[in-house]
Amino acid sequence: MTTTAETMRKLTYREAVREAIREAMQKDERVFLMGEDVGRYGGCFAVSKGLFDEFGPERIRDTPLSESGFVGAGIGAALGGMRPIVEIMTVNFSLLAADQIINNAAVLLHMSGGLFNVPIVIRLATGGGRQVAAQHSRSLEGWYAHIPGLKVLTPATVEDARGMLWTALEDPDPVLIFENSGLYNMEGTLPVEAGAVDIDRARMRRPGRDITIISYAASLFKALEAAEILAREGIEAEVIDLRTLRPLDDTTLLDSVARTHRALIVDEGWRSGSLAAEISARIMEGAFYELDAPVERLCSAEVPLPYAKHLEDAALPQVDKIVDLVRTMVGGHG
Amino acid sequence: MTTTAETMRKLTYREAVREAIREAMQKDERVFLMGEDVGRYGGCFAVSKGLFDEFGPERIRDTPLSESGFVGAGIGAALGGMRPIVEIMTVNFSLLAADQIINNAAVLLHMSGGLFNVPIVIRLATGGGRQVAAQHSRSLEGWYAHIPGLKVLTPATVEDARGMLWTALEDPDPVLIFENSGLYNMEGTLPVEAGAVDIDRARMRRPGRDITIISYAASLFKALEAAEILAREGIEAEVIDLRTLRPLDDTTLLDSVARTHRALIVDEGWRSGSLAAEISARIMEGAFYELDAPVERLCSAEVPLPYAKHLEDAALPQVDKIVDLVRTMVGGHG
Amino acid sequence: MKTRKNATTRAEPVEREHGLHLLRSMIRIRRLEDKCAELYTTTKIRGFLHLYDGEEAVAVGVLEALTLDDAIVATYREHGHALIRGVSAGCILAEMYGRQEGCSRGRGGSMHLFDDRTRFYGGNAIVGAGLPIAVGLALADKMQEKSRVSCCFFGDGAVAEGEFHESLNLAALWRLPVLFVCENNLYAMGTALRYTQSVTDIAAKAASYGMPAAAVDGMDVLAVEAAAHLAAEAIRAGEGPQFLECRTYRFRAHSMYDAELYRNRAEVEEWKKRCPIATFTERLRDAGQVSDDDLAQIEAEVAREISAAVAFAEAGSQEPLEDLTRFVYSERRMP
Amino acid sequence: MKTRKNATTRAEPVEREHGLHLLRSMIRIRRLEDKCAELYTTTKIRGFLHLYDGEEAVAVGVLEALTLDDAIVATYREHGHALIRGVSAGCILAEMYGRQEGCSRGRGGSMHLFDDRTRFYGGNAIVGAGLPIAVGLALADKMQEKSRVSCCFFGDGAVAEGEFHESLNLAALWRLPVLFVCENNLYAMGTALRYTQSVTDIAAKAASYGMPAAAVDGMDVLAVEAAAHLAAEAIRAGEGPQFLECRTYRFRAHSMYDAELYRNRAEVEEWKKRCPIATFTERLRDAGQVSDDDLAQIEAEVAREISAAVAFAEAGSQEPLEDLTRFVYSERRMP
Ligand SMILES: Cc1ncc(C[n+]2csc(CCOP(=O)(O)OP(=O)(O)O)c2C)c(N)n1
Ligand SMILES: Cc1ncc(C[n+]2csc(CCOP(=O)(O)OP(=O)(O)O)c2C)c(N)n1
Ligand SMILES: [Mg+2]
Ligand SMILES: [Mg+2]
Repeated sequence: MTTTAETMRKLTYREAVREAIREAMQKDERVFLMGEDVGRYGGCFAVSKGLFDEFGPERIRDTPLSESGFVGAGIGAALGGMRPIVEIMTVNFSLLAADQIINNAAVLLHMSGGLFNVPIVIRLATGGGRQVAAQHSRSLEGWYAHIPGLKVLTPATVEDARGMLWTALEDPDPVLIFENSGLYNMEGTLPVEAGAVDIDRARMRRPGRDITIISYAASLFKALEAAEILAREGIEAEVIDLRTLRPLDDTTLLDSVARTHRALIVDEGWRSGSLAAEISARIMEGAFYELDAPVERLCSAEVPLPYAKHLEDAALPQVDKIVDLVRTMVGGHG
Repeated sequence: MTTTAETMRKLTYREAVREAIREAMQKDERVFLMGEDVGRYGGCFAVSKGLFDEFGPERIRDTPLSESGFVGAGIGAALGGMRPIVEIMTVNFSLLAADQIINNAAVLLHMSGGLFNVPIVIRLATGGGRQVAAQHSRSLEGWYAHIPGLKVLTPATVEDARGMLWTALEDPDPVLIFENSGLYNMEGTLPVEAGAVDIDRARMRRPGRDITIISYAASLFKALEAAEILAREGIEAEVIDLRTLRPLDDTTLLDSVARTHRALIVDEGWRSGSLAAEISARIMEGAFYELDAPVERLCSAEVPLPYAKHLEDAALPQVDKIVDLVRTMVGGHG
Repeated sequence: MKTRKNATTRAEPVEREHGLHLLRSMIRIRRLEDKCAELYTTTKIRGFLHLYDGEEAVAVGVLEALTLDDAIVATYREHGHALIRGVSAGCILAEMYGRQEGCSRGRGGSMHLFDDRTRFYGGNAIVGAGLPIAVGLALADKMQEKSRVSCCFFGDGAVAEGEFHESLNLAALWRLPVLFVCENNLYAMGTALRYTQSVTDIAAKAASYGMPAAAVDGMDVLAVEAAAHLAAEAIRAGEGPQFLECRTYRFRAHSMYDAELYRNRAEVEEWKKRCPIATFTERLRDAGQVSDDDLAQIEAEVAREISAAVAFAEAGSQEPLEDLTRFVYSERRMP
Repeated sequence: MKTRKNATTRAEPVEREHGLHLLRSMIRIRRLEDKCAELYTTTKIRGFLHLYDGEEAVAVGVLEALTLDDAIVATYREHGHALIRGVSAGCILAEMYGRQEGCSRGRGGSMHLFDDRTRFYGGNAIVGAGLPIAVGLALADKMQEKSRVSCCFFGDGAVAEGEFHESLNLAALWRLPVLFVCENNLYAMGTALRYTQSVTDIAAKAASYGMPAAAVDGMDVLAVEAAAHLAAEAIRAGEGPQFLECRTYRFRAHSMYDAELYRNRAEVEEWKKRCPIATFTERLRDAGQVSDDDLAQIEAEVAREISAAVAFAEAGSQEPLEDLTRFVYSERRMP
């Protein structure tokens, strides 16, 4: 994309999501936003601030604390011809709606033999690192990516935060968008005319030749920072942003590994049974003979995330750990 | 275990679970069973048949359809000094209790700094293959194994069906026992004096030298059957029963792969983000240089399981597919 | 909070044609279910099978009050609802045979009948999970200013689920056009209502959400129909959600696996005396509105319908294996 | 279904010592919360912080009716409950500092205070998730024939959750010794009760489960105490669960992130006139039971308690990193 300075503008990740919602609602009467405190409060993370005044209580719909009820209502509304955006404040509360997401939204199309698709978009804040302790700090996007029938998007950039919501709303099937809460304040630039983005491909965010670092969302920026540090030592890491966790774009990953012959996955989820494991397995299956060293994973420690900052920091993937791991991997063998 | 004929006896997997419940309740007043239709109906899969008459409505406690409520009540009862066995009819309905299992049971001990442990045992029927369609056919044991704070057991044999429940009841922390519904009618033999079993180790169910097949629960028997067929062709597959999905016993797996240099994982769960992926990743990390070929996975097709038998059969791992895959893997390279 | 209790129509007359229509509808369900039971024993039908014998008046009475524009959400005990809604017996049986000619391509089986033409949103086998969907369908109608009813059937067992509570509150809070129909057959599988509810008056429970609720004799098709008409009219008049508790009984076991240890024969026999088909036949006969000939004709017609349906199912074909992964996701973008 | 409405004790006298005790308790909470707010702005405390200002009469009144043998399940707005229960202000603040001397080793923070000695089962940050736990604690007591109460605090927002419904039904169905205490402060975060409940009378809702329910003035510590005493006695007498709706108001924002767009200053000011501490002080003063000296002494004592607590927290240490993975699972088998 070649764009001149005057066609670009700055905004935060939060603003990007808000704009996407606003524009979708302006363009398409069927779109509405529903969730806890999305309206009068302005949204738990202030994403929807101002929209209530603009669109009113019907289309910016405050719900009671009834996660299963209103997610199910979103599924029903989608079946009934609307294009609901359902906000679940954080992924942790989605466990109360797991029945509706997995037992209904994910299966209706297949089980009905193609009769009933469910065009619902569910937005969820995710991630740790804000000292809000175990019950508020999970990263379950990779876990949801296990479920056939769902699509799972994890926008890392301002462009994706804005564009993926559009694309999701055009999708005929249930889409979960995980917004890492650590990114809401992040600023980025965007073409004035930015629109929908593809959700089918992972994207290389930094080219390199020595190792592929695969990541997404908040961890992506840690990977990029690590890559900068490593570059000063002469290690060129290629950094891939997965963007979409389900369906996974194998091709981009495998192509990269075929060039670099080494891979590290950085994932804020817990290690066992993680998305990182899936990627490792796919590289095993699709690029085994390209590998100069075993694929490694850097995930969160397998603990409920603690409140105390030093413990939380120690539990999450961090730049220095990425750097150390890459050094060993590149230096160690091959 | 060397046992003479007269100290052995035959019983089904269902009877083994029932016996374990009965004996635990006889021995320990704190133990009780709670769930939908466990009492007067005799249990959805007839596991608890007869126990209501023996122990009465307090200790064989029929619950309303309130999965979150009674699982949470089980957690509370465990905190209050009891040893509840909570039956969730099938894993599919556990999605309604995911909040209690994941937001409460799994985190209370760690988050309270070690003050409050939750000795609850949750039993769930799992698995596909009985033509009961998408909403009743999931295999989510591997998915739950992602969650720190939980232990996940998947007894395949009659001995484990009986012994693991005992061990679980002695465990101070939340244990999920997944009983594959296809196994309830399976007969096996057991020493008369059988007791608790360890839940820390995977077990080799068949020795072999050419490849390691790693599996658990119902798929284990498919793997063993495949191994027999392969043996006739001169391919000796070692078959490992994982038994416990969390925490995973790496040692047994890696030792085996170090001998056979090839591994196939057979898992009834969906492929992406599966437990099979985790095992592949662990072999990558722990035995990469031992491998003569990439580790492969045979999982369920990534679809909500359909009712029609031919489609369901096609979606699930089957003996012939295992055989074919092993043939290619052993013949192909190395 | 008004509670319309025990709406009854015993005294009201019924037109002959309408009476015969209702009777025929109930008999069609009964005979279809009987055939299903038979086909299950010969393993033509597999998986779980939940039959509706004894409860026919509920589906027939309620659906009579609705138009094809309205939406239906049902449970795993939904053959009757699908049939009366207009899904052919052939497509229903073909579904249970696992044939691609089935209304869900053979993927859903007995518990998951779907039909888009009649807005039949399934066949849901998770107890309580259909209620929020009905709420959402009604929300869509309200937002689109469509004067349609979303009707949700569910059992007495579902009342204990949190989703019941969340759904009734949402519907009442937002005054949505939902018709909640509780098929109270006194048992959730093997657990009697008194073991699942601290207060067993379900209509009263519904009324506590500020929603008009009526309890009707679910063995009386006219009573059900009348109550459903009132409720549907109120909904179309913009009065918000309405609740109907239909007190009924299932004559057969919960499913084909059920040994019925939890209830005794005498109780079942007592209820069978109130068989909605037998009692309604008597009533029509007493009123001189149905003759033995009429009955014989209905039975013959229905028998033909069922055997044609069996033939259709038998002649059905298997969905090709290559199609297994179709419809996990949609095949095209939406408008 | 009896509903004891607006139990009031305005007329009843209170003993001087007891009055001072209640007042001191409320002031202890208020001053602790004020300190928390201050420490948050200086970033000594991080994460989410939910303060209890305005609602003190609820925790104080209810806990007064309970013994140390009873069990408590609270929410993320639980500093006051922990403090009155007997967790030291030092351990509470150390917890919010993330120190290992904190009551949860610094792992839980503000929302997750725990204490085994006083059977304080947390600090739960999932709205509604504490209710089933309280039901289970009560079930354990009932099965073990222990005459104890399990008391669960939750907000008006929790009433909409399915877990509320399931828990009330289970407790009533099994006649369990649970005391449900709804802290109705009229808002769930920024959403007023009228936008979350079709029927806003929460005590009436509870009564629909067949559970005795009372609504009391939650700004009146004596009213709360009296109602809680009655309820606890009924529970200990084996009468099953009891429900208490305490009508109160939070003076501060929902959490430190809240811009309070959803309510106006005037409403807050109106409620502040009913401040449980100020009104109770007035009342004691009117009755000649408290002097300015008494008040000054209480404030001085409390100030000492709080500054000692801050000092304790400041002096606290970090849990070693090697301990991060401790207590994911227990370190020993159980008896
Ligand atoms: C959430 C959930 N829990 C448990 C089950 C297992 N189950 C299937 S039907 C049933 C009883 C339901 O009773 P009711 O709602 O009264 O409907 P009925 O079968 O009597 O028509 C149970 C427990 C289920 N399908 N879904
Ligand atoms: C299941 C769940 N959903 C959403 C949230 C986010 N949240 C935290 S507090 C709160 C409001 C709760 O209100 P209420 O129950 O009235 O308690 P109060 O804060 O007023 O004391 C919300 C929505 C949560 N913690 N848990
Ligand atoms: Mg029933
Ligand atoms: Mg509140």
